Amino acid sequence: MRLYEFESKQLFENFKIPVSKRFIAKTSDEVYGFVENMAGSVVLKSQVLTGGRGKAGGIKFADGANEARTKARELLQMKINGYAVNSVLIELKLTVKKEYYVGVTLDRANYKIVIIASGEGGVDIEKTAVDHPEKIFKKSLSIKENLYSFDALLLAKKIGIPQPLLKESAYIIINLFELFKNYDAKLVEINPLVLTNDDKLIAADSRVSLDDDAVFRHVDLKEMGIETRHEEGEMTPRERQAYEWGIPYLDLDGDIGMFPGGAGFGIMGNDFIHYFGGKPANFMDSGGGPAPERIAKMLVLLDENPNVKAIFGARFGGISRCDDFAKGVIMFLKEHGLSKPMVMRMTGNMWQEGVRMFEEAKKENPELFEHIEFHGIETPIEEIAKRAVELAKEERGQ
Amino acid sequence: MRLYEFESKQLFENFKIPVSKRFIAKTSDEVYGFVENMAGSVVLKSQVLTGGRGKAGGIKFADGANEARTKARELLQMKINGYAVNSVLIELKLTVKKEYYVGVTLDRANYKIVIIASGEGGVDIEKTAVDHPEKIFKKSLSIKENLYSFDALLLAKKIGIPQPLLKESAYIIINLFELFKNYDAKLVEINPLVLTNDDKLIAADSRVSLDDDAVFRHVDLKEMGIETRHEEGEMTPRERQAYEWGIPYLDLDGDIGMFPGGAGFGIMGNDFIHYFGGKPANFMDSGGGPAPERIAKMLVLLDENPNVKAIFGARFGGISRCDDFAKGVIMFLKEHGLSKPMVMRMTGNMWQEGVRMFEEAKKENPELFEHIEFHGIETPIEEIAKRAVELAKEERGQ
Amino acid sequence: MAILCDKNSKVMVQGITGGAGKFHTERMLAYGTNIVGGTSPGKGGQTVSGKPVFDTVVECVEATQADVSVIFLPARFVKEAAIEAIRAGIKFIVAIPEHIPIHDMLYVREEAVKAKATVIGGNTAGVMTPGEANLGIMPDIAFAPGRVGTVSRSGSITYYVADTLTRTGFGESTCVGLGGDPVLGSTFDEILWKFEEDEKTKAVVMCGEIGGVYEECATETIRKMKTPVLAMIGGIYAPPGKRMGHAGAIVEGKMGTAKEKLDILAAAGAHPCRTFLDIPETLKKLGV
Amino acid sequence: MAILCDKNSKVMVQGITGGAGKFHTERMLAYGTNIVGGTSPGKGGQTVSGKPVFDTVVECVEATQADVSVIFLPARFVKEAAIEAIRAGIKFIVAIPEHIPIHDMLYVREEAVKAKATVIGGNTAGVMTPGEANLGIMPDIAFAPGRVGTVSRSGSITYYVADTLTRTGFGESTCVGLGGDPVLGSTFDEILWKFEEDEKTKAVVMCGEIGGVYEECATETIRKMKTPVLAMIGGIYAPPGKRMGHAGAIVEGKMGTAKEKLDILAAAGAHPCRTFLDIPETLKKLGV
Repeated sequence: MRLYEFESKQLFENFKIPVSKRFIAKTSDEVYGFVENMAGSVVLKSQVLTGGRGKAGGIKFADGANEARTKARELLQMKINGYAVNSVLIELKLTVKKEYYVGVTLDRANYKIVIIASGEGGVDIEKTAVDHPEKIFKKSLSIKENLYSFDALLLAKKIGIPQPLLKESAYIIINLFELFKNYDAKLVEINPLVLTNDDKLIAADSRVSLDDDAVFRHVDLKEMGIETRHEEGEMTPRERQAYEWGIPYLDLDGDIGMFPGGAGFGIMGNDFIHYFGGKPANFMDSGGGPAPERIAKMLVLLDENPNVKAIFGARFGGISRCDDFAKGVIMFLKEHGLSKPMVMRMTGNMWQEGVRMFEEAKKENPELFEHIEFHGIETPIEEIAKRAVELAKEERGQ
Repeated sequence: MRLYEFESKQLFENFKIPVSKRFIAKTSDEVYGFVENMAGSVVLKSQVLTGGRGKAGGIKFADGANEARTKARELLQMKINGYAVNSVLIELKLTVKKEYYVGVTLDRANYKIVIIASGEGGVDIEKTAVDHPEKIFKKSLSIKENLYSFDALLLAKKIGIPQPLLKESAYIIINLFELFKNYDAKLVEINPLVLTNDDKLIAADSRVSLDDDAVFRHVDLKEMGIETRHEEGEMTPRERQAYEWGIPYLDLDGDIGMFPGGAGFGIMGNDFIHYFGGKPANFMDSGGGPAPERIAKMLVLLDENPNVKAIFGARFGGISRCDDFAKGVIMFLKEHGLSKPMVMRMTGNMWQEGVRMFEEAKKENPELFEHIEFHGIETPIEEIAKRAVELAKEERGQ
Repeated sequence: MAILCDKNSKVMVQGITGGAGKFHTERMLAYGTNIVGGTSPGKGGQTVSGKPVFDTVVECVEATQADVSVIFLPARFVKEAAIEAIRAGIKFIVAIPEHIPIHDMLYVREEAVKAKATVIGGNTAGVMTPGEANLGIMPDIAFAPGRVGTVSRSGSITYYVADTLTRTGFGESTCVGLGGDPVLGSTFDEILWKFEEDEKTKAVVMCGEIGGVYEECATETIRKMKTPVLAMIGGIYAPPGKRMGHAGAIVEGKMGTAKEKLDILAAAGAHPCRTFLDIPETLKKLGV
Repeated sequence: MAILCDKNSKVMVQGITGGAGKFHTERMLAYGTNIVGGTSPGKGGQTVSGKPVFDTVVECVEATQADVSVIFLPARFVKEAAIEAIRAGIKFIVAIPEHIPIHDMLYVREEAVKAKATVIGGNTAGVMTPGEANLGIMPDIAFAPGRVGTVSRSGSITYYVADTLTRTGFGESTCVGLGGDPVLGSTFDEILWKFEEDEKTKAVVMCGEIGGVYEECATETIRKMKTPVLAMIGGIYAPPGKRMGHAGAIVEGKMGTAKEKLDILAAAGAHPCRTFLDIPETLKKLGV
């Protein structure tokens, strides 16, 4: 999960990485209030969890409170990569003499932590890595190692930090590394690290991405108001609902409700639907070994989503058992009812038991099953996907 | 430096090592006040920075507030190994089913951290190590390693912790290890770790010795009121004065004031005086490269100590320079004056300069030097020590 | 012949007394897997499905000569559990749990490399050598002994691929669940090379997905292999920046798109497949 | 011949621009020590006593081929400084500062052992090979080239012993200050063995003191040595539990009493000396 700039700058401050004094505002009037008391030009930065903010016009400069209010209003009405701007960060405008890049990230291929530095800051580091690999300097460390000041200082020297600032910049790099280690980060970046005209180093922009699976160790984040979220963009209301129910779920822009078992086939099934000419309305995964209640809730999410025209169900019981799955589906059918056509396939662990349960329930309440086409291991999953695409097409009346 | 039991138990509590609820009292009336509100028998433990408290009668049990007051009064009048008892720790008396030992210490010979555990708690672990080495279990780790729970659990199992408490005891051991690492400790001990009749584990006594040279890293200790002190016993007023002046100094029980250069000869010179039939009044070291002011203060400490009959001076200039040394002595003679006979030897770095300064000062104010016998490299230091013993004897009028 | 495990593997289960541990121990035993015991700190001396439980791995190994361990524990305990197994001399470890913190896995990997041990997972369905050993949570129904090896980041994909191979008569030599987490105990290239060295394996189906770099890292190995490699990649139509179920399945910046992974693998000589049905057809064309 | 350093040693100084660093660089140069440069982060490009200053040890080694480093820095920076030197390939490091935290020295030792480097100190007066190299803060006046090696935990004791050896005509091969801290970069046995292997050294004077275990650890080496060893131990009359100047000079519990140390060393074949004057007499008796 990615942090907002204002959140990651708070972490920077906690780790003694120099940042500007700043304010966060949710309305243009708040912006006016802050800027009124600031001497000098200010920069207004839209807070969004996506890249390319600068190019998209999400950063504006202003002289004085009035201009700031006007520009903030513009920002707060913008969408960047489709994501609404809900807040604006206000800082004094820096006088830039030079920009550097410093980052710490995972080198997953080699199972290392790598510190990356470049004399070319403020630009896309991945682009620099491709176009000018000679301008990028790295230091790889095993997870058990510390970053020593002499190594940090050598990096600082290589990227051309002026000599009087070498020691200070080495500590900035070390502190960034400490932040990375302390918060189980996947990526922390200062881009750019600005050298101002009066020879101060300041982290002008910041990026922090944390390992979702380690957030439980960092209770202070919650105290800071930092909640689990996507790497890019905030959760939609339905995603938030699913998250609270413990269901990995994403809204997509199609009309086929995806009700698969397993994240892997959740991803692949999404492709299959596209291959066969359809578009999924969502991604979903049941999580490992779901209880019947969770299965039922998965169907609620789909059935109540007005975009969904037909449902593609697939269950290959592994750690998740077909009997629990069947129990969940039946629970949903009885308590909620299915209003959309569904085609599904079920096999895997305890499939016989699952089939038996479906048959019994159907004998009891055949009307609950009228929208369901049921298949077992004998039908390739591709056929099921094709049928779901057909059903959605029919439903759309095409 | 060693912490008092009540201080180390506070650290234990911070590291989630189970300790009893406790009160610390400086007067018997305070003890009365606490015990009045406690249900059950209590234990009163004298707080002293020395071992063998139990054998010396420094731990007493009491039923009710009146008995507690009486016994506390006794404790607060005691001396243990010569150290006054200034405060008493009050805890509920534990019902002991079994006692264990758990400690973490340095294995200096092998440059390791070693976790030690034994099923024989509440006794001298060094004695157990000699008498019953088979009852002691160890795990050595390099400074870069962590103690894993499975290793802690194996130790717990070996010393016979009951199975239902294995996991809990493993975490006690791990937390003790974390405390050791976090505070730059030399030794941390739970002795005994008590298994109570109702099957709870409690650290009944605690010992924490920290590395004096790393205390600067642990500012929270000062906030807890934990100041630098000896490994055994508190500082005397003169030692405290010297400490504040930055002078390593110890009070001893003889009458020869020791004014050496270098800790090594400070220690050895103390032996020499004994060999030649004298007794030093102190240990002193100038510390590396002392300024003249510090040299002068060293002499003040000796001259104002009524126990000192004669002064033994030795300076072999290394990082400490003879010219600075001479400057300091002359400063003392002029500003304070020497009231006791002193024999001294000076050589080493910048000795010519030192000698020249003494000669000039003496020419100017011969009266300041009347108590000083001065030697250079030509006289073996043993002769100087012998002379100091003689001077003290003369002074005592023997 | 098989890779990683067979009927002679002496398998222990870490977390054997937990709900999932118990359930799957029973299932693995029912399949014929040679389960010899398990661990649960503080519960040594009990039994699960007739197999002895120990407090620590060291004790279990001493008593049972276990040489493989399957971990069924909450994710936050996997780091210590895996390191415990490695230090106790276990050379093959299957880490079933999902959501293992990334930094934890870096520690595990470091220990594993040092000890020349193989760790599979986290977030894996396990490893299956049909007819011999089922380590993990894979459903028996999909599998049959045969000549194609599979390695996948996803459990469900493993099942669908095996299902397809079984239905079409190829069967599987060994099926390896690499795991869905972002940092894995083993990589595609390491498993591919084990298949290359396995006589019984005539082809390998490799199923990757968006996120991470492990597919990309396999290209050199694929180039060196004589055994043909078929490649599927999930997530061609995945949205960027959104974690798709698996912690590892997320396109971050320009890293880890499915399209690029498939292109790189094809360039290295792998045979790309879009759907499961492409697999038997490709195998037939290759004469496997 | 000498141990650890001689006139060919290429010596650098870490912390060369500081007060003590500058002063002693000047002194060491005046003695004839082959100082080639030094470091001070952020001050690269300056000179001290005509010798170049670098920001990092790596740069200094590259430019000067330094193979020995003497550290003059505040104690809290010694850990990183020593590790920096070790990683830059320096094989002999003299850590002058006192009050280096114990845990820091454990890290340094671990790096040194891994790299087969020798670290002396902390809290050492340095190492002196009379007439060839003076590394540290020892006063020239005490020393003269000769045939007795010395190794001591104390600077002042080193001077008194050398003074005695010089006055009585034996002179010194090399004088090693082991250091007064509780955990030291090198131990008595390691230095004793270097003397054993040095042709020029006909006897060794070893001066220990209360505290720690390094004297005790030397017994096996002393037993193996052909070169005679004379032993002095300071602190026979030291009070327990009180740190005597040196952080390492403290009797803790039953550990580290002088009496026991002297007894153990004598039992191993060392010749005990009470005062400095005993040294030349013992040497004469031994025919050195």
